[in-house]
Amino acid sequence: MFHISETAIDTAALARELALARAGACVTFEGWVRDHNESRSVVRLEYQSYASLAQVEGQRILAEACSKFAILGARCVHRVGTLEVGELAVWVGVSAAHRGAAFDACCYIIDEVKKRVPIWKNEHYADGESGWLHP
Amino acid sequence: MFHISETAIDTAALARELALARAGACVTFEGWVRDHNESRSVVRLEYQSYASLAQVEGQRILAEACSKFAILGARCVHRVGTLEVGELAVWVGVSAAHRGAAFDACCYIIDEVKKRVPIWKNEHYADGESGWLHP
Amino acid sequence: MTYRVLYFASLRDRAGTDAESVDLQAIDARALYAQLRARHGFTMGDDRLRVAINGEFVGWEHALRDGDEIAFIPPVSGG
Amino acid sequence: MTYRVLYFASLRDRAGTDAESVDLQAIDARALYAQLRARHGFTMGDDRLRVAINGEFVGWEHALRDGDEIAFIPPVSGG
Repeated sequence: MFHISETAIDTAALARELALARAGACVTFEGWVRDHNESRSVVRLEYQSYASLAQVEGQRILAEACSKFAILGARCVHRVGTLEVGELAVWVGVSAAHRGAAFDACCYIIDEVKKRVPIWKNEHYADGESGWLHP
Repeated sequence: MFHISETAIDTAALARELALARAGACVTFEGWVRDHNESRSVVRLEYQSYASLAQVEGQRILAEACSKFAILGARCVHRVGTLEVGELAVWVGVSAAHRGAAFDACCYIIDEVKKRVPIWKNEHYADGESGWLHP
Repeated sequence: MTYRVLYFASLRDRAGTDAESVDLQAIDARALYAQLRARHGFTMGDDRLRVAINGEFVGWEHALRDGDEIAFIPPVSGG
Repeated sequence: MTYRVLYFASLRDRAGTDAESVDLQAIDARALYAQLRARHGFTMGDDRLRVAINGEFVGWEHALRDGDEIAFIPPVSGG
């Protein structure tokens, strides 16, 4: 299940959804708002999304991960709106019988989300400037 | 910081220790007690450790991870005693500016802990048998 | 033909709106973007964008129909 | 010489104790293990074990001193 969230991500609830008796491994990735980017001081971020398409594309990535790797469950939630330094921007969690598949799938999901899902980051810098990132 | 714990692992407290303003990524690994191993049905586990040496070797692995990868923090806690299916046996958490190093270090730590740290698992099976694993 | 066009991120800032209805003739998404680029002064070429029609990614040569909702997707930066 | 020997996992089960003090002559850890293996009937060869003396991993040829605490470490299975 992929979700776009306008409020703080409840990671404990997500982790509980992944807990299955068959699962021996759970790997999570958390993306936090960093206080810098390429040596510029960042004070906050604003994430914008094309929510309906992001939902479809995010769900597609999770389905790909489930078919490529021997995993039991996968979840991803991405925040939108204004986030302060230290806040959780994106959470990925994967459970599996064995850890190798869980690491590979978690890595795959965050890589693909960053490449493909229509979400954009506006960085607000300490000097008052800001800019949308279009890498 | 590496620790052997005789009580449930407080993952939220550990994650808070990794939260730094410079950190943009946090990867965690959780090892859960699985209900099976190589097709045998497992009802519970018992972990035994050589606690003083496990502490030294676990700490050494974390130090290695810090020198090999561009990470900001690393923690690992391993349970000992009797654990039921679904319980958390080991937790690894790594924070870094960028996610690649966090994934690599987290993977390195759990691989090395499983190879080197003097902790042993006694599996109790549904048929009443049990056995120490010495892979 | 009337199209609904959605703008995001730097395109939204440049257009000054998150969406607009436009009354134009364009055989495909590429032609539509060319006209809107001229109108709003977008600096980004279509080689840097993807296009979605009615909520699905499509190719630039996708034919447009009256009432289509079109989004030009700049390089994303989530995560 | 008196040594303190620690046992873990299947060695502990076989020895029937987690630790014992032994009064033996052994020039190194390898010789000590051979004697204790005979005494307790351990099935595991020293090629499958590591050895730690006074809380640090050492080689099998490490010389023993009176009062040393020696642990034979079977293959580990944490995680």
